[in-house]
Parts: sequence; C-alpha cells; structure tokens
Amino acid sequence: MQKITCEQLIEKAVALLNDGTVSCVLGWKKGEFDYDITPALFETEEELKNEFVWNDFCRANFSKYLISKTAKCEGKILVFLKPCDTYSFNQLLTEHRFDREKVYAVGIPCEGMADIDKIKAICGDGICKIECGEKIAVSTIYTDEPTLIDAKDVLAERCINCKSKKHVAYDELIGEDGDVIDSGRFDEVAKLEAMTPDERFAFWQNELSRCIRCNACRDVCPACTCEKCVFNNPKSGVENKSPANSFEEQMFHIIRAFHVAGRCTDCGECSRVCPQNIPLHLLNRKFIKDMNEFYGEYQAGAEVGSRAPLVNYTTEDLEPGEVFDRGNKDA
Amino acid sequence: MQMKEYKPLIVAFCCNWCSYAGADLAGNNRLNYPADVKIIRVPCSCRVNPMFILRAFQKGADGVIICGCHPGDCHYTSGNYYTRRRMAALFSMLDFLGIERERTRVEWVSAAEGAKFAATMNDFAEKVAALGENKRLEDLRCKK
Amino acid sequence: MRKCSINAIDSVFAKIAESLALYLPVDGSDGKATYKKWENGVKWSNALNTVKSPKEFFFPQTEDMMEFKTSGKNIEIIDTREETEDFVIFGVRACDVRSFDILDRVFLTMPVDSYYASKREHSIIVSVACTKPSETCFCKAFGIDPAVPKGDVTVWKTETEIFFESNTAKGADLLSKIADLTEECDNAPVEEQKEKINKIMAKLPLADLKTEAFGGGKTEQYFDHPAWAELSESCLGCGTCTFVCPTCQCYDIKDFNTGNGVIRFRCWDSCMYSEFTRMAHGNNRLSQKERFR
Amino acid sequence: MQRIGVFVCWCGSNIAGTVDVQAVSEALKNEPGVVYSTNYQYMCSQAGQDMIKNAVKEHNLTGIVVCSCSPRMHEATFRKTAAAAGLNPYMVEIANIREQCSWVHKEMPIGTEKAIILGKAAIAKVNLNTPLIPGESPVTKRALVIGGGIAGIQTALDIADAGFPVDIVEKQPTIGGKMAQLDKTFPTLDCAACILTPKMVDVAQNDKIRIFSYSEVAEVGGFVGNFDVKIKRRARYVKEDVCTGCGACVEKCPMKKVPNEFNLGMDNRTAIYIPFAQAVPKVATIDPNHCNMLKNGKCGLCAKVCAAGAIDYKQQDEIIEEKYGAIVVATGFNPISMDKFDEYAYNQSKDVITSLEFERLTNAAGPTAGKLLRPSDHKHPHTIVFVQCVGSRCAACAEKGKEYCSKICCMYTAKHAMLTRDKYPDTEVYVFYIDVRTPGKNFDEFYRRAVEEYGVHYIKGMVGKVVPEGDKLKVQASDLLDNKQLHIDADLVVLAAAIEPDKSARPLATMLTASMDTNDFFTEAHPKLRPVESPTAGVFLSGTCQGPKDIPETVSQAGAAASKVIGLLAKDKLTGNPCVANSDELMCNGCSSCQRVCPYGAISYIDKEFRMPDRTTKIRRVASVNPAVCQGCGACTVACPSGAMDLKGFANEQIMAEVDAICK
Repeated sequence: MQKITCEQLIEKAVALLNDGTVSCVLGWKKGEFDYDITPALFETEEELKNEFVWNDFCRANFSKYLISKTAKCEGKILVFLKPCDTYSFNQLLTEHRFDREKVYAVGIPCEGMADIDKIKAICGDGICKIECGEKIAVSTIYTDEPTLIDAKDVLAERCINCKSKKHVAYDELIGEDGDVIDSGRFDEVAKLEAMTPDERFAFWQNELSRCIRCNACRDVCPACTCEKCVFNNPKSGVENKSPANSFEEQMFHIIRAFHVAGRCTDCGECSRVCPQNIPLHLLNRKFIKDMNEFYGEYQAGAEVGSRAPLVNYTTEDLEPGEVFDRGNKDA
Repeated sequence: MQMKEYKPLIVAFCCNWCSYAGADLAGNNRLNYPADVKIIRVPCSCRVNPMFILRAFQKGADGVIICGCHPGDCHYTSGNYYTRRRMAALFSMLDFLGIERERTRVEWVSAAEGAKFAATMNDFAEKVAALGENKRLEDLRCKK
Repeated sequence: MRKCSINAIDSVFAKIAESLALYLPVDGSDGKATYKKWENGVKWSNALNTVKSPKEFFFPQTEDMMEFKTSGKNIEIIDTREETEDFVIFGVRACDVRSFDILDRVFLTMPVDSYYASKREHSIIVSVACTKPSETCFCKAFGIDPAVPKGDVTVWKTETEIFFESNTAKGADLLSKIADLTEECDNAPVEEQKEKINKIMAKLPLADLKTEAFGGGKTEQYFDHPAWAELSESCLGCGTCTFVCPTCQCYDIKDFNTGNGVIRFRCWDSCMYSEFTRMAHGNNRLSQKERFR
Repeated sequence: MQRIGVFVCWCGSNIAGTVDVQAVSEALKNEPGVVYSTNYQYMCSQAGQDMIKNAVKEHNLTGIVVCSCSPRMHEATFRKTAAAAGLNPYMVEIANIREQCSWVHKEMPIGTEKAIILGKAAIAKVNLNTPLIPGESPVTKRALVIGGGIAGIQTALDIADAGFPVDIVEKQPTIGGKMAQLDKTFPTLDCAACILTPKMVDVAQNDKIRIFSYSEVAEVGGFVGNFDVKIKRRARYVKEDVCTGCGACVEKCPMKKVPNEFNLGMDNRTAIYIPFAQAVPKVATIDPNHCNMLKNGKCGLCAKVCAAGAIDYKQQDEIIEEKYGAIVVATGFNPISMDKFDEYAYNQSKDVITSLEFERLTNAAGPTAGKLLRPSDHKHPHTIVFVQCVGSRCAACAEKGKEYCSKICCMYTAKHAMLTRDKYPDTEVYVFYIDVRTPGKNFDEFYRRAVEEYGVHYIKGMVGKVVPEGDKLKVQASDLLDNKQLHIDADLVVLAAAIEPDKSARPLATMLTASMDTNDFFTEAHPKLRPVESPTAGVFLSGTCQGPKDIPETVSQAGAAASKVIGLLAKDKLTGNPCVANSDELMCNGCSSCQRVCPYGAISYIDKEFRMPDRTTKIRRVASVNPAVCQGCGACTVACPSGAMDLKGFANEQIMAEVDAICK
C-alpha cells in the first residue's frame, strides 16, 4: 500500500494548477482495467478529480514523456516522480533532453508497484475489479469473494530489488524521503556469471529467441532518446525490423544495451513492457555491475552532469583481457 | 557445400599510427602470420564501433582483434583509453551471453613491435582455430 | 463426435506426430505460452492464449522470398520457396481461428500471395473451445462463439475428457488417424460445456462491447474525434500491439546482403512505427496520434 | 555509381614474387564499380603514375584503388597523382598487398587469394568514398604566452623576433618567475639575475611584446588560428603607465610587516611594493589585503608622496578581450608544500628550509644580503644536511608526495653544497640521496667536483627523522652503503622539495580543452615527436608546465614552442585534415556524449531550428564539429549512440563495407 494517498496528490496538483505554477499535470489515469494505469496529461481541476489515479499500479516512469510534453506544453508541467523515476529525470537532464525550467517536479514516496502477472498467478484470470487498500482486493468473474493479497507478495521484480527510495531530483517533496538501498539487484547477474558459457548461451538463446522486435523496450527506455534509432536508420548498417535469426536477436539487444551502458539508471521499464517477459534488465545490470567493479561505483542519474564510465577513463584502467580475471583477483 | 579445411577468418582493426605501422614492420621483417588475418585500417582504435565487431561475426569472421597504440602513446592522447573501457565492457557482455571469450581480443602494438604483431596474430589465430567455427554469433544466411 | 480421456491426450499427440508435424501451445520458462513443435514430453499448455498469434504459421515474422546471386556482372534469381508439407496446429482459440479468415481475405484474394497460400493449404487447424476467458476477451462483439470455434477439427476440454468433432474433410481425415485412441460419444457434456462458457461470457467486463457504431462509412465521423489525441497520449509508438495482433498483416520487403548474394525477404511491419509507409516525399502519418488512429 | 580503376603493383618481385598480380587484376575487374583494372611493375614510378593519370582520363574514372605497398609509404604519392589527373585526392584507396600480404605469406595461391580480398575491401570502400575538401580558416597573427617565467620570456622573445606581436600574461606583479629568485645556476655557476634580467629588459623594450602583469586568463574561446581570449587585469591601484618605479611610496608606506613572497616569507615588505629591484614592469603594486587605505580608508600616504600621481585607490579589475592565433602555456612550477613531511620538522624549526629558501638565503638580494645565516638566530651554520627527493619518487605514498622524479634537485643540491663549501670551507656538508641523477652536458663532472674537489659528504640513504633539540637539529639517517645508522647534529637542514605544476594550470587546461596527466602536467601531442605541442591544436607547451625541467631544457623547449608558433602564424590560412568528424544534425539529439570524449574540444553545441515535416519549426540542441580543431580520431563516433556522428574518410558505412568484403 502506498503511504501517500491519491487525494493528497490531487490536492497538490489542483493547488499548483490553480495558482498558475503549472499549466498541466503529467499523472496516471485508469485504463480499461483497474490494473492498466496509463500516463496522461491533465489540464483542468475537473479532469484531475475525476480521472487521476495513484495506487500500486502506477508503474510508468514519466521522465521520458517530459521530452515531448515539455516541447508541446505552454508553461510548466507538473510531474510526479517516484524515487526511481528521479534518476531517469536527472539522466535526461544530463543529456539536455528537456528544459528543466519547464518542469515542476514533485517527488512522491513509493512502496513498490505490483506485478499483475504475479496477481494473476494467485487469483487467476478474469479480473473485474481491483481495490488498493491495506491489502490489494482482487475480484474475478470466477470467484464470489474478492481475494485479498498483501502488496509485498506481488511486488514487481524491479521493486523487490529497489535500488533507492531517495529522490535525487525534485522541486518539492510530498511525504518523507528515503535512502539509497543496498539491494540484491545484481544477484541474478552474479548467478548467471557463475554459470558455464554453454549454460549462459542456452539461457540467453531461450530468452532472446522469444523476442518479436516490437521495440517496446527501446521505445519506453528513458535512455533511448535518439532522434532516430540506428535500428531504424538504413544508413547505420544494422537497421532491421524483425529478428531474422538468433544473430539479429543478439545483435539488437547487445547494441541496445551497449548504447545505454553508463546511461541506464536501471529503472526496469524495458522488462516491464516486454510482452515476452524477456529479462532485459539483466543485460543492463550486467553493464552496471561490470562498470561498478571495473571503474568504481557509478549510478547514472544520481547527479546531473556526471560523466558516465564509458565517456571517461583513467590511465590505470584494467585491460579488456583482464575482465575475466576478476574472480582470481579477489582470491 | 563442399567440406573445406577449417581456417579461421580473423578481422584485425589496426590504428593507423601504431599497430598498422607495426603490421607493416612485421612485413618489412618478413615475419609470417596466417593469411586468414585481414587488416582494416582505422585512424585510432577508438574508431572501432562494437557494431563493426558484431558485423564481422555476422558476415563470417571467427575472431576479431583490435590493435592500438600502447596506453599513454595514443596519437590522439586518449583514444585507446576509451577503446580499453568500451571493449572491456563489450567483451564482458559477449561473455555474459555465452560467446567464447577467445574470439575477441584487444592488443596494444606499437610501430616498433613488428615481432609482437606477428606473434600476436599467430597466437590469436591459433586460439580461434582451437575454438572452431563461430557458431554462437553466426548468421546462417551469410554462410550459404 | 469422438472423445478420449484427458490422460490419453499425449498418446493422441504422439499418434498425430507420427505422420504430421504437430504444433501446439507450450508453456515457456517465463510462464507464457508459445506454439512449439510437439515431441515426446512436450505438454499442451492450459494458457488461454499465446503471446504471438498462430498467424505466424502462414505469415511468419520474417520470410525469405527470393535470392539474387551475382557472378561477375551477371545476376541470377533463385526461388527460395520450398514445398510445404501438411502440418497440424492444435489448440487454436476461436478468435485466432477467425483471424485466419481475415488474413485469407488479404492474402488469398487476387493477387494471391503464394507464400501464404501454400502454407495455408497444408495446414490442418484444430481449434479448442474456451473454458476460462479472460477479462480482456470481447470475441462476442465480433460474432465469434468461443464455445464453438471453427477450424478443421473442434475440440472441447472438460475436467476429465477431450471431445473432438471434425468440421471438414481434412478434419475427418485427421480424426480417422486417431480413431483407435478415441471413441464415439454423444454431445451432451459438450452442450453442457458450451452453456457454461456462454454464462461466463455474459459476466465479462467487455461483454457489452458493441461494434454497430463502426463499419460502412460510419467511421469517418470519428476521424477528428478528440479521443484519438487522448488515447494516443501515452502511446510509445512501439509495435507490440500490431505484432501480437492476430489480424495485423502489414509487412515490409527488404534486402539482406549475405556477401554471396542478396536475400529478399519480408518481415512484419507496424503502422505504429514512424518509418511506416515512408515514401519519397516523406511520411503520410506524421504524428503518433495519426499513426495510432 | 563510381567508375573505379584498379592498379595492381608488382613492386618488382616484392609483390609479384608471392602474389599473382595478373590474377589479382583479373579478379578485381568484375567487382562492382570497377571499369578498369591493370597491373604494372612499379606503380609509384613516373611511368606508373602516368598510367594512372591516363586511365583516369580515358575511362572517366571517379575512384582509384592501388594494390601496392603500405599506404604509409605511398598514399600521399597516389593522392597527388589523382589530383594531377583532376580527381579529388581522397578518392584513392590503397590495398596493402606488400607489407601485409606478399611479405608475410610465402605461398603464391595464399598470397594471391588474400591480395584479391584486400583489393575487394579497398574497392568496397572507394565505392562509398566522397570527394573531401580540407577546410580553411584564417590565422590571427598574434600569440599569447601564459606565464612570464624564463619559459614564457624566451618564447615571447623568439616569437617577437620573427615579427609577430606577442602578449604575456603573468599573474605576479612582475615577470621573471622562479628563475628571478635563484642565486647561481648549474653547471656553470653564472648568476641567474645576470642572465635573466637582461632578457626581462628585452621583453619590456620590445615593441612587439605587451606584458599583462598582475593578470590572469579568464576565458578562452575559439580554436587554432582564432582564439578569443579574455584577460582579467587585476587592479594594482597604481596606474601602470604613469608610475616611474621610483620607490618613494614604498619607502613611506607605514605598513611594513607584510611577509615578502619573493623571499618566501623570510623577511617583510610594505603594503605597496615592487617585488624586486629589477622587476619588469617596474611599477608599484598595492596589496589590497594589507593596505590600510583600501581596507579602512585611512592613510593615503603613498598617494601623497607620489610625484607622478600614479596612485589610484579606485582602480577596478579590467577585462581585456583579444584575438590570438596561438597560445603558449608556460605556467611553470612550485615546490610542493612541506606540511605533510613532519618527519623533517619543517614546521617545527625555522632552520629546516627548502632549497628555494636556501637560494634566497645565499642570494645577494635576499633577506640576509647573501650571507648564509640560520633563519632562527642569524648564526653561521657549521653543519648543513641536504635531503634529496623530499616528495619526489614517492610511489609508495602518493597522497604525500609525487611519483615522478623532479629532475632538477640533484643538480641544484650539488650546486648548493659546492657553493657552501666554496664560500664557507669550515662548514661540513652532508647530502642524503636515493640516487644521484646527473644526465646532462657537464652535469656529472659538476657533481663529481662537488664530491671530489669540495669534499661534500654524499651519503646514499634517506633521512628518517629531524628533531630540533636546543639550537641543533638532530638528524637520524641511514647510510645504505655502509649499512649503518647515522646521527648528525646539524645547524641547518635543506629539503629538496619535489616540484609540481602551478595550481593555476588545471583550470587553465579546462579553459583550453588541453589535456593533462594525473599529476597536472600538460600532455604533449606526442611524447616523442610533438613534445612542445598540446593535443589541442594551436596550444603549445613551454617549460615546466609540461614536466620537470632545468633552465637549459626550458629555454630550448621555449624556443621550440616559439618556432612552432611562428610556423603557425606565418600561414595566412590553415588547411585542415578533411578526414574529420561530422555531425548529422537531423539525427543528433544533443546528448553531449561526443563532447565528453573529444580530446580537442572540437565539439560544441548549437541551438538549431529545424523545419518539421508538419511545417512547424522546432529548435533543438545539436552537436557541431569545428573541422579546424578536429583531428579525426573518431572517439566521438562510437560515443554517439544514434550514429549521428560519423568520420569523413572512415565512415561507418565505409568500414562496414570493408568488413563485408573481407568476411565474404
């Protein structure tokens, strides 16, 4: 359950809208179902009161939307940012992707978001109503009584491994700020690293072979903000629309991960939107883990203007041939 | 397709100032290395885009090696330092995906190191040959 | 109508697979179902639907069309089409079966798409009636009966038994192959099943969805409706919806240089992409709203 | 589509011995774009070049592939040939079938097969080549020298001598730098002032040279040939053009207790001061931190006594903007702080001093008028211990000292020891060293004289501790050669402190986008072949800002830097390397990754207006490469995720075409 209520946020948004601080509000609104909350732009008090939603399903990271919305909107935009979203927010500022002056950022604490697949695994299909209170109450057409689920049991993977409850950017904070968390987010990567190359190859073949190249991972990614992606640009030499074979499946994901390496804040949106449940965040986390180990801790988006590891160097860096000796070094 | 004796195809990206000159020196000194090593000249090792490496594997290369000036000697002062980080990250990622480590390498070869160039190529070709054909990053369409 | 025990289904699969390639939905490591070729040990998924629709059997995501080979300055064109053998797609839902009709309308009317046609001809579709539709289902609105799916053979699944009924000669042929493993039966349990499904269908959140407002020239009046702007507001412009859609059939034709020649292939394309239908003058749908619409 | 001519060279038997050149030229005939293919004995000969020129005309060639020796040998030759035939020189590609083929492979079939593939790769590249035209930019014929020590002085004089105007920016009130503080110079023992001050006067009198003393560089824009520099002239509260340097104000100034920087705080000066008698410009400067008039508005004595009326208490800092074609960095060095070296009791005893302080103590113009007296009690020291490598070669404790060798200490310590023994034969002099390093003309002879003729006690070993006790300094040390502990009661301990670049160098490097090493020394464009140039075009290095140096080295480097500057300023226009990076503004999203990796500061960002397909306009921040500054390394092209940044002559498409051709 979220500590901040939806009413608190609406009240804040209405106040800022009415006193002229902002001219529109980037927030969440209910989609077709109670669990598919979508990002939306609100311009009036009425819209906010009728449609604004804040609950355990407000998963979308708004940072990337700011690029197009700030360009479009007259005046300032109010945006609500969960702690993890603020890292993307800063990273985009580092890359000059939107005008900070046009944004009024309100940080809101987050207790983690629910994963609908995990809910369905508990109470089955046919969900007709979800109410988020102390517990998440799920009603389906197949059951008479709603199933009560503890939000902690159905947390999304990225929220279980939440890296920070601390907001790194905001104009105003609602509720209390948290701390950076020493999460186990690299455990899964380490597990894979411990496998044999054959096992890893088999693992990734199984995962990546499901890719349908819908580009959802790329299009939702706050680090993927190219005017034109190399995979859409015939001149790049790697352009393709669908993975013709395992090479192209690997190619797309290697290049994409490489392009966001050092810039990825580990927001986890890529894995969230993947219709095939490919654990894409593991590729990004591998890069983050490596760079932390090779070049010192670095969290993209922790501060505006920081220099990412791949656009930096020291004369003492380890050699590419040494990256595999890490295990031995510690010994 | 007729069975041929397997010979690894190796693409070597060499920076213009050190390693390409090192390769020339290997030639001047008549130091042999396999003809399967084909050199592409780039201004600096930092010009090598990971896309080029994947492209080489796609089109049939069995190994890719990048040669640049020794750290500290880059003609452009810092190019090879970026290469070092980029390739460390990329190679580690390829390994993470289960691609054989021995297929990719970075080696620093100065203009005076003709012998090192030849020895490196011999060694690399041998290691790649031991792995056999590149299967994990292959594009079957290119092998018809 | 014929039936077998639910426990006998694997032997039915084995029997079919003896003479025909058999594909059916199988649960993957991620908990989502995908069509896979049956072999010993492969289990039929209980999932309502696969992520990727079975349209892929006839209209694959990428499909080689021809190949060009050059020798010197001559060019040779090679037909890469291979003769397709008969195959069975087992466990197709009513909605997906209906989608084949829509694809047929595109690919099998003149000019007939021979790539699609040959695969379609060689397919034997075994549909399965729904038992537990999801809240997202709205097939009734499109006149699809999830209790009585079409296809060469229709299958109903109860707690204990599987019922088979052939709808076409191809279907009858298939059933005759498994005649030893099934027995003739009356259709009472199936009727009961159908009724159960219909009751569930009425309870679905989208049960009241109507399509009367669309069709004919009626859509034109919605062209400038503000809802488009609102709905497309959060659209990322990815291709997920079109790629999982059983009826989307847009494709792009591209060339791939293998080094030894050029493969001309087609691949799925999505109207959500900014590059879609780009022409010499530019693009005719400039905003995500227009593409979304 | 290109019309490519392929020219396969035999190089006598160098190539033809292992490569079937006929087969190569035949095989390449059918490659896409090739309209003509031939082979010849020596392509680089006049006859061979004529063959190429004729073929260009006869077959209307648009591109040329020469299969021959390394492009490092003859690329320039064939480019000239192409230009002579009316082709753009960058439409030529070389397939290296000698050094990288015929000379390293022994069997003809293998060599031939590889030569064909290398030829195909070159053809694939030429198919995508576009004519490149080097950019031109005008040159502002004025140089800026930052730092007015001996390095800056020499550089400025040499440049001015060639007829170009030069400005020197010096942050102290006078030029002269560290050399002005020295007494004698090794190995000739001539007096520093006698050789430096005439040069300072030359500078002052040279009408091509302007001195901005008491000034700093505030901002640098532009690029090679066209730098825009803002110089901040700090208010010295004295009108420089009016002051005659008579010194009346200094005499009358009541504020006499200001530590004198020039003598390293070993005596005092007044609030209004002239650093030393030979200062250039010889004008007074008011120290605002100590002047009563400026602090409290009380006093005004100096204005009263100034006959010239040069005092101006209302003077403000002033910003001067000037254009320069070249910039020379000569920011020099400082001895490191001794705060972290408690073991030598530097902060406990006045009689533990640094070598530079020792220079002042022995200098006739110093606080003791050249008499060697202990700072504490002004007594003549009888036992002096010199400690070398204090903070130098300090690899083990990098946070304390420097890893590098400061280079000059061995020689000046030998000088100090020798001069002490010469003037005061009753003094015992000990020198503790790790190694004595004396490479240099007449250096080792000098050092040996100190040991052999002057009887200086050189002891290999480090001083462990210096403890002040009474009026003595107890020096505990080890003698590594005799393997014993030594205890010396010294009257004076002199520390040869490591030297480090001046603190102003780091921010200056940022302004200049010139790179530095981890020790804050400026990096050379090439450590061996371009030692006085910074990687940033138009920025040159003079003196110790590049690394520790003695005076002769500094002066020769200063001259070298000057000659580089003169070479640059002598040109009316700069012709660039056309193989530079280029940003596709339509694709660039302004993320700045390229800017972060550019070692030359060649990339800047501009707000550009774009016409959108729907006829609206949008202003976007995009990268813009200055072709005059870009050196064409390509680091930016890989940093750019969208592929907007590409390198002319080595474009993504071109390299991938080569990869494709090789991997067939």
